[in-house]
This record gives sequence, C-alpha cells and structure tokens, in this order.
Amino acid sequence: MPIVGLISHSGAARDVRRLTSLARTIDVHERANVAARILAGLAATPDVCVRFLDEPTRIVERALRMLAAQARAGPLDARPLGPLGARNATDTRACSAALALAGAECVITHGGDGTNRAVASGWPDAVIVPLPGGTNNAFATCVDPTAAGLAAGLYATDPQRFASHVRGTTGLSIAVDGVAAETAIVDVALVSDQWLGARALWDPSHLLEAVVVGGDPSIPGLAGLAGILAPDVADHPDAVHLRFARQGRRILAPLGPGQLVPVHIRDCRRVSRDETIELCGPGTLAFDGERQVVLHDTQPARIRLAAGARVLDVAGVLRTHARHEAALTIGSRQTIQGGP
Amino acid sequence: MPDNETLREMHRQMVRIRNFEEALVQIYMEGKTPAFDIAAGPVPGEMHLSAGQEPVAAGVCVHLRPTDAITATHRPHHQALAHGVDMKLMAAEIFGKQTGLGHGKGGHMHLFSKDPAFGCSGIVAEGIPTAVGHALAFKKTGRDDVAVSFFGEGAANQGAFHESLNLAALWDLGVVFVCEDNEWAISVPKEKATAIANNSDRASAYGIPGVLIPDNDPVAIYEAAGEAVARARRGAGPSLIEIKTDRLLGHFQGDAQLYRTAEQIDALTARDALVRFEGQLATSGLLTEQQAADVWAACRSEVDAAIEFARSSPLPAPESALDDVFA
Amino acid sequence: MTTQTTDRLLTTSKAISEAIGQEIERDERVFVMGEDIGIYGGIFGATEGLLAKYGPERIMDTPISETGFIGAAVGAAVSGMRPIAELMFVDFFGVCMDQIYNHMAKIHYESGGNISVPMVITSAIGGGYGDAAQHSQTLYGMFAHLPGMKIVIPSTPYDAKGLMIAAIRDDNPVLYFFHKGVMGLGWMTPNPRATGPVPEAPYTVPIGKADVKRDGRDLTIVTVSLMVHRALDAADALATEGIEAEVVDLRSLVPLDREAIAESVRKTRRLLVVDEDYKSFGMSGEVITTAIEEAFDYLDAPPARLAFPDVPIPYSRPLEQFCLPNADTIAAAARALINA
Amino acid sequence: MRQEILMPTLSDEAEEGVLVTWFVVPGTPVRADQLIAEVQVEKVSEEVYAPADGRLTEILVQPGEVVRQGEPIGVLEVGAPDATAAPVTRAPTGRSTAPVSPSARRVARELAVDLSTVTGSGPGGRIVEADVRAAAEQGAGQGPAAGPAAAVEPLSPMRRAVATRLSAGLREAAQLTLTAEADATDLVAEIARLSGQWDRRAGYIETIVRACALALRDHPRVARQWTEEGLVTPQSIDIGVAVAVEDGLIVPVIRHADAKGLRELSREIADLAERARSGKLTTPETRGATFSVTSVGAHRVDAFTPLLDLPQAAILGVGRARLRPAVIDGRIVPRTLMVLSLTIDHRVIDGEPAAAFLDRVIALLENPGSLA
Repeated sequence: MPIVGLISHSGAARDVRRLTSLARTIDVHERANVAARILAGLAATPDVCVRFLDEPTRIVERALRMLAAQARAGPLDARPLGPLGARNATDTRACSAALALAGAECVITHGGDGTNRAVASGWPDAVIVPLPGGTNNAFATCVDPTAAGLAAGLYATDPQRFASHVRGTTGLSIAVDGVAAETAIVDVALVSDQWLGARALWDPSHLLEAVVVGGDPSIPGLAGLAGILAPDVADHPDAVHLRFARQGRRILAPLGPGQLVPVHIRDCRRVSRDETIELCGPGTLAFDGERQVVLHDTQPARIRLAAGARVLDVAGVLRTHARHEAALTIGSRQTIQGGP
Repeated sequence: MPDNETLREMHRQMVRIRNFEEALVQIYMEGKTPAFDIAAGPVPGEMHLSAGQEPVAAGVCVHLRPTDAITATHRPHHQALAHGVDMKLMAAEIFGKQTGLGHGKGGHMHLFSKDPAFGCSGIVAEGIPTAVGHALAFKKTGRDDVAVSFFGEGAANQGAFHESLNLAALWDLGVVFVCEDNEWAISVPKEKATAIANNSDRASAYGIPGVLIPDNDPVAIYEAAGEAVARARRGAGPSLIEIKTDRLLGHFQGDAQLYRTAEQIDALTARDALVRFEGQLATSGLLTEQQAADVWAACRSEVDAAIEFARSSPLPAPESALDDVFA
Repeated sequence: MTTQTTDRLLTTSKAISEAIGQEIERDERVFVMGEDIGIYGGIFGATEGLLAKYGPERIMDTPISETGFIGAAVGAAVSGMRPIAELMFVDFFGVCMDQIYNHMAKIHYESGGNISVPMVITSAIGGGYGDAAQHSQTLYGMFAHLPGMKIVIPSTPYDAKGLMIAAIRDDNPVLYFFHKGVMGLGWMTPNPRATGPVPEAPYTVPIGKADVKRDGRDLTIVTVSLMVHRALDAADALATEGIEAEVVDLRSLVPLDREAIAESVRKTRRLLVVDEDYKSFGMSGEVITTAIEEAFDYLDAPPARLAFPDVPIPYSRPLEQFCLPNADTIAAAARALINA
Repeated sequence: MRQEILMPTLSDEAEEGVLVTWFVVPGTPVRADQLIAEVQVEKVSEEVYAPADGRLTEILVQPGEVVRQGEPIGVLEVGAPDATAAPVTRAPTGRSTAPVSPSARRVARELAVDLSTVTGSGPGGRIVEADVRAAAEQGAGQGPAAGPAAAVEPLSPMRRAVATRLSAGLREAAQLTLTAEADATDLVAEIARLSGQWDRRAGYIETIVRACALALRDHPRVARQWTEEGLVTPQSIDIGVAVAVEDGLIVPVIRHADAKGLRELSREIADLAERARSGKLTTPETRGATFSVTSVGAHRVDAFTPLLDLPQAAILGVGRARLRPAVIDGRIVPRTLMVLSLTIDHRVIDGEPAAAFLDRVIALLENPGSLA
C-alpha cells in the first residue's frame, strides 16, 4: 500500500515574534484541524496509508479522533513513524529519513520554513506537499488541506502519472569551516547576535548579510525583502546577496507578519549558479529565519546554490486527475464531502 | 540579545540560586534520618526546590527593577533571589528565625518583601490574581512598573489563571504571565492534566500574545521576557510566556519520585541548563575556567554567610505567634 | 447608644454610598470594584450614584470573575491602593474564598507585619424575601472563624456610614456585610428602622465596639444586623409586660467586643443571643462562650439562643419564616428565659 | 501457632525505617487483612495488614522506633479470634443537690449565706441570685447583713489566691502562736550606724531576716514540712518576706538567706519588694520558702497572729518597735521594744522547741554585733 508521510510541527508559530510582530498563534486545536482535513483528503483516495511524526502534542492522534467523530471516514491506516515524542528539528529530520526508508511516496508538511528544511534535509529527494503553518511561510503556499491530502493520496497511488507536477526548487548549501552544515530552502542570513537564544529574527538592526532564493515581494521575511529589491529575480532560479548597513538606502522591509520596518541596504546583487558567497563571523547564521550556527571571530561560512526540495503542485495533480475522470474516483474507503 | 555583562549576571544568578538550594538540600535533611520526619531538623515542613528552573528566574528577573512586583509560587526561591530579595533574610525565614523576612511566620512558601516587591502563595494558581492587582495599582497611579506572575503548568488548569488572563487583557494591564512548565504537577504529568499541548496557546483565548520557549534556554527566555516586559512597561498590555523547564529534584525534598524512572531523572540531570549555559559561555569566551570558579566560590561564600546568619539568629519568642494578625 | 445630632435622615444604602463617595474624594487611593456596581449602583444600592460622580476609573464594573477581581484587589492593596471590592452576595464566597482567607487575610501575618492589605470587601447578606438557599445566607460566623480579617455588620444608617469610613481607613482587610433588609430599599419589605439620622460630615464608628441599642435590666439580647431591628421590636413588646430587655448590637464580629457582652450580662444576669446565621459552630456559640468565660458568676440561667436552624435556607415563605427568628419568637424566647 | 509480623521492605536504598503507629492493642484479636500498623521508610509510608486471623500477642517495636526492613515488629498468635471480652460496666454516679445558678453561688459566697438553707425559685428549684439575697435579708443577725447597696468588687485572681492559701492553712494545719518581746534599743543604734556606712538606709527587716536565718541554722526542725509521706527537712534556708501590694500580698523568697550578709539582704529585699509592687516578679521567685517573715511595723500594730502558708511550718510576725518603759536592774528606763509573734504548725513542731527558736532570734536581735 503506498505510503504518504504527514509531518505537523507542534512548536511552529509560537515563538517570540508573537510579541515583536503581529504573528498569529496556531494553537494545537487549529493544527489538529488542519491535520484532520488532510487526513479526510487522504482517506478519500484509494488504499494509501499514513505514517506520521510522533510528537508530544499528539496532533495527528487528535486529528484522527476528530475524523472519527465526523463518522464519515472509514478506518485509515495511520501510524507514527520515527522517533517517539519528537521535540525538535533533529527528530523531524529523523522522521523524514524514516519515511524515505519505508518507501513513502510523498510527505505532507504543516509547519514553517524550518520544518520543510528539516524534512528536505532528512530525505533530500522527498516530494513535499507543504502547507503553511509557521510564522513566516516563504516556502509553502496556501492550499486547502483537504485538497492537499487528496492530491498527495492520488500522487502516491500513481507517482508516474503525476510526475510532471513535481517541481524542484533551488536551495542554498552552507558549509562552515569546510564542513557541509545544512541546506536552506529560502535564505541564509548573518546576524550580529552571538547566541541562538529565541532563534527567530526580528530586530532589523542585527542583520548583516543575507543570501536569498525565490524572492517574492508578496511574502513576509527576507524573501519578501529580496523580492522588493530585485523584482526580476522572482521567477528566476538564481539568488540575491544582500548586505545591510547602518545607513544608506532605506527600504521598508516586511520582516514579519505586520512588521514593516526600515532597513538600510549597502548593496544587493544577483548570485550566479557557480558562485560561492562567504559570510564571516563573528555573528550567527540563520537558516530560513532561525538562528542555527554561531560563527566565532572570523570563522567563515560558504554559501552555494544547490538543489532545494521537490514540491508537489496540488492544483496540477487535481486538474490532471479531473481531466481523466468524470469525477473524483471513489476509493475503497468511502468518504469525501463537506457538511451535511 | 543580552550583552556580555548581562550574560555573566544571568550566569551568576543561576549559580547563586543553585548554591543556595544545594545548601538547603543538606540542611533540610538534618535531623530527618534515618526515618524521614517532616517536622524534625532546623528546617521543617515541605521544601520545594527549583534546581533546573534557574533559567526562568535569571532570564526574566534581569529585566526587572525592584519596584516591579513579582508573585511566585510554592517553589519561589529562584525568583526571589533573582529579583533581589535579601538572601540572609530569606534564609532566616526558612529557618523560622526572628530575623527572617516574616519573623518566622511565613516560611519557605510565604516569602514577602516590600523592596524589592515580591510575594508568593502556596496555593496553586492563586498568586496570579494578585499580580493583576499590582498592575492595576500601577496603572491607576501612573507608574510604569510591571507585574510578573510565575506559576506552573499545573496552575494553568485552575480558574484563577483564566480569570486573571481575562481581567488583565480586559483592563489592558502590564502583567507578564510566566508559565514554568516542568511537566510535573507533583506526580501527574502534564499530558494527563491538560487538554491542550501548550499553555501558550491559551493566550489566544484572551487575545493576548502567547510565546513558547521550548528548551529552558536562559538567552531565549531573556529575549522573550525582555520583549514582554518592555511591552507591559510601555502600556501595551499583558502577555503569556510558557517556558519548558526541568525540575531536577522531586516535588519536595524527600519525594521518592515513584512517578518517574531513574532514567528519566538522569536524562534531566544530563541536560542541566546551568551546565549547558556555562559551557556556552565558555565556548563564547565569556567565562574562563578561573572566572567560573570565582563565581562559584563567591556565591558559595554568600550562601555560607546567609546560612550562618540564619543559624545564629534567635528563634522568635513563642508568644509572638499572636502578633501581626492585624496591622 | 450612639448619640446622633442631626435632623437629616438617610436609608442605610444611601448612608453607605455617601460614605464611599466621601472617602473617594478624600483619598485618591480609594476605588470600588465589583459586579454591577457602576450604572446599576450595586444590586443593593451600596454604590448608587457613584459612577456618575466619580467615573469608571474609581467605580469599576467587573466581569463575573470573583477570584480574579478580589485577587486583584488584594494585589492593588499590597501595591498601595485602598480598594473596595463588592462580592454581590456573600453566598458567592465559594468561587473566590481562597483569595479572601488564604491571601487577603494572611499576607500581613505571613510577612511578619511588613506588608499591609488595606482593603474592604462589601457583601450583601441575609434572607427573608424568598431568595432561597444560595442567595439568603448570612455566613458571617464562618468568616469570623478565620483569623486576619475584621468583620463589621451595621444595623443602622448611622453605623453604616461610620463603619464604612472606618473600614476604608483601616490598614487591615475588612469585610463589610450589609443585610439586604436594613438597606431601606424600595423593593424590599418596608422597614422603618432602615431609615435614620445620618450626619453629612464624614465620621467614623469604631470597629470592634458594640453598641447598646436599648437599655434594660432583666435580660440581655445580643445580636447583629437585621436581628437588632427584630430584637428592638421584641423589646418594645416585652416592655408592655414589664420585662426590660437590653439590646446589644455587636456591630463588629472581629474584633468582638467581649467586654460589652460581659458587662451587659453582669447587669442583667440573663443572656439571649439572636442570630440569623446557622445555629451550630457560629456567632451564637461564641457570644455565649464569652458570657460564660467572662461573666459566669453573674448568670442566673443558662444562656439561650435563637438562631437559624442547621438547614439550608428554604424557599417557600412558610418554610423560611419558620426558620428565621422574628420579634414574636424573640419575645417568646425572652419570656422563657425570664420565667424559666 | 506463632507468626512474626515483619517490617516490609519499601526501599532498596534505605536500610531502616520507623514504625509510625499500631492500630491494634496487644492481646486483642485480629482478622486476616485487618489493618494493624503503619510504617514509614524515608518519605514513603505503608500500611501493614494481619497475615491471618489470630491475636496480636506482642509488640516488638514501639511507635517512633527505628527498625530494619524485614525484621519482626510484632507477634501474631494464629487461630480463631476469641470472643470479645465481656463489656465493662460502670457504676452510675450522680449528685442530688439542688441546682444553683453561678450568680447565686457568687452572692452566697459574698454574703456568707449557706446555700443549703435557701429555697430556689428557678426552674427545677434552681437557686438564683434573688433567692440568696432574700435569704440573706431574712437571716440578718445570723450572718453578716448585706448592706443595702454594697458595692461589689469582683475578686481578683490574687485575692482568690491569698484567700485559698491562707484558709487552707487554717483548715489543715494546727496553728499555734507564741509571742515574746524583744529589746531593740541596741538594734536601732546598729541600724543607724549601718545607714551611715552604706549608700542606702538600713532597716529592721534585714536584721530580722538575718536573725531568723541564723537561728534556723541552729533549729532546723522549725523549717520542717508536713507531707502525707512524712516530715521533710528542706535542704536550704529560704526565707519569704511578705510584701503588701495593691489588693494583695506577695511573698518573694530570699534563697540561702543564712549565707547572705546584712547589706546583701538589704539590697535583695528592696529589689524584690520593688519588683513585687510593679508586678515584675516571676512565679519561681515566690515559690519554695521554708520560713516566712511578715511585718506590720510601719503601722500602729504592736502584735498580731501571722497565718501559715503551707507547707511552711513557721512564720514570724513583727510588730512595731517603739519606746516603752522597761525595767532594767530594778529601774524603769525607756527602751525600744517590739513584739515578735511566731506561728507554728503544731503537727510538725511542739511548743517547747518553737520557744527555743524564738529565744534564739531575740538573743541575736538584742546583740546586733552577732548579726554581722
């Protein structure tokens, strides 16, 4: 039976930016609700099973209870996989690696950019169906969770048929002291902090440099800033390298939800595919908006463009399926539908 | 981000607290062996220690001034010390001496101080409404002081917690609600007591910011608390911070901890936030081995002096039990 | 008997609200919190007209959240304010008692006298109007049992004003109980004794001093609140039979004016306690014990008591009236005590 | 069959624990699984149940005692429980006196009315205050008449104490008083001399205490005390000195009075008297006298009968000293004389040895040099 992974990150959308910006809180009930809607979509597709991240807030178990309470879904083979009681990105990565090992066809994520980075790093070839569930969601775009579940289920049932709807993204590989550290899926920033602390970035005065792929002025964070500074880069697989300054060109940057703050730009230039950018300490490297590695003194980090993650186009899959079927296939477990 | 001085100060506070409580671990057992008799020895009664929870106190209280009011819990030592409550007077109170904060009438769960403004309650969650009142007074008198209420994850299921969040949000008061989630309400784990996973989510119910600090990290706590305190100080209203912290010892001293395994306890000890923080400071070049040793020695002698003061202080006259019921 | 030199008459409720208003004007630290104390003026009129005069900062309507706002009053008092918090009916203490007896009443003691909690809790007590088991109790005996709070219970408009001003100025927590039947409310059974002379200028009635409301030589009736009115009615009836009853209005339960009880008993040799609170383990027992301890050698008969029987307060009129002491039953008990 | 009840093993680390309490008295029958004891190791407590029906015959570890885990704490004699012992019956006790109100009792005491002669008008024949007053008026002439509007002052605790102790003395002891006159002429001169020498005025009282102390050394039997077990001779000479205070009498005690000189006695008596008047004496300072001295010398009283404060067997009363005609060598000469009255408990001491003691006191006072 084809396997679909489901990783919902319990800690996302709760960090200090609730205080420093207008970031929302996604509480566990909302998170379980999203998971339940994903499962409803999955349950409608023929014979897939679900393996999910076991984390302490038990989002998927809650979701399964919600689904059962609706009394519309048949039994779904859904079981946890990977480390028990996962608490951090390492555990997410391990779960993702376990999914790869189990032969999963794709994985649905509900979290922020950090969650998707962890999934991609544990399973580099993963076909990801990302639902936005973090504070800044540069990587994931808004998709209805039920549709996402349905598309993931269809894809898993017949990956060949929907192969054209898998899109590869560009990422950024980071090496510190010559050792590969991580692949970021949106951006790498160097900030003046010497500590990981609350991990999030919110104070523009701490920004020193950033390398960003997939700039888009319509999303928050450094990707949004890059999209404003280099509007023609948006559809281009290249990256931009920003250097910040104490004064100089002043831009209103969308650093967080509801947080438009002035930043000073020293320069901004396109980074070509073969180029290596060197970011030097002291400072802290933040990947996709989270402080991750402290650079001491003049410790260098080298950034190169690299293959990012593989993303499933939900609308594309559903369209293709619709073109071939008069209506959605009713699978062996009957379901599908909204309200009474 | 904290500057280097602040980081060293936070470290020093954590070391002070740890030293103070390690001394109490020893003293508490005086006269209580071989058979544990809770009434025996120089320090009778229950003794709730905070080892492992020092980051909460150090990271929050470093943002406070003495006129900011704290309400704490039955486990109050770390916050009292970090807020500047006199260690000698505190020790004397714990020994039940005349020279103690409450002249021996309060004890370890009932430490009160005017300057710095500090109080605590032995009743779970019931110290929270008082913090709302402090903030109400500050607002009415135009003071930009803030009130900080510390409570455990067990308290967040009590009505007083919810009433307090509602009132503080309704009246837009400068309260920082700090939930110390050490996962255990005596023997009941949070997952058996709380319908939702993170108490920070409960802020949403009252339309105030809720922040989760997942890893008991003093710098992360510092950053979040700094934002929350600043927000309260500028009149922007209350916030809720939930900190996942670790209770390294039993609920109280003498707790056989039958509800958790030795492995679980060892795992907590292995991730002792104080050890971790010291390592990080060393790696950052902020604390040499010698400096660390000096901090420990200085704190130890401060604690020794406080304990000596407490030991040598007179017991209160028995009939003074009848005083102080009324002002 | 307190001397009153004024021609101005007020009801008890107006005397209370006048006292609060005068203290609000005198002391900027004084404010009132409670349910329906603003535009409504307090369910029993204790804060009538104050919102219009002093505004919502001084007269704060609260949500139905007694633990929250009484706890907030404790905190505000510790931080230097002089709050008055109204617990609408004393029967509601169950939802906030911890703040009252574990916090308000104990902080001064626990702090070794270093922290004061100068606040007043006002609360309506008493029945007789068919409000049944959860809205008719007096319960003052239960509070008086717990150390750390003063308790005053006025029976006349004059005492009501003077005790309110004394309570606000006191550095201790004071519970100020007013019986609904002494307030002089138009929508309660008319009670001529609920209107009386009240000087306009502020004055205090000392807390802890009983008041002999009627002199007598043949027996002492010790009581409080509305039962003072009933006892005076009974005494008038007894006087026609040649029995002169002395009526002692305790006015405060904490501190209890034990000397006043003993003095009157030494004079009359006979004691009857009338108590609207439950009979057992309460005020009546305490008063009788006081007489035995302080004036044993002056008793000519075993002290007697007339109190609410140990049953919840029944709803139906004949049931409730059967339980409540009244002028007739008091007179009968007095005769029994004299003739026994 | 005998079966040991063992201390349960509750902890791997601690070796021993404590027996908190037994719930069964030895000798009583128990049933299997009946709760019989509670034990505690460190902070863990555990209930101990009877392993079988039987009778708890022996308790090996008392509550509070420390015991090693696994060791026996008691012994069970296994077998069917006995029938319970016959119920204990108690003989009824009762009183059949007419009830008297507290107020009536008080007034009867004040007016010395015998309550057995009063008829009660209260319920069940209870005697009330009015009944007593009526009886007192009727019986005027027999007992002291009640004044028409006598102001009644409540009895102070001290008043009660004085009354209780002195009447008890009169009731229980066989009191006998001896009187004798002492010539204090030389003593007066000596006191004047000492006053000049000291930084304070000397007085009679220290000389009398000193004389009594020295005489008691020679006549220890005077200080013996009556007890039900026999006569007890005190180990030291501790002399009480009566001090009049407002509404009462306090008798502070001078310990080892025979070891103290006049000047020391003077200072100590003044201090005790001062503290007695200001209410600052502690109870131990007024307890344990073996002999007492009481003086009314400041008033116009020549002689009186002192009363014993049991268990003391002797007390010396001192009248005023005044110039009086005396016959010396056949001539009438003015001398300062004072009367000493010695009350003794005749159960303890007879007249003759008491007189010898009094002789010795007077001899000492008449030769003040011997007091030094």
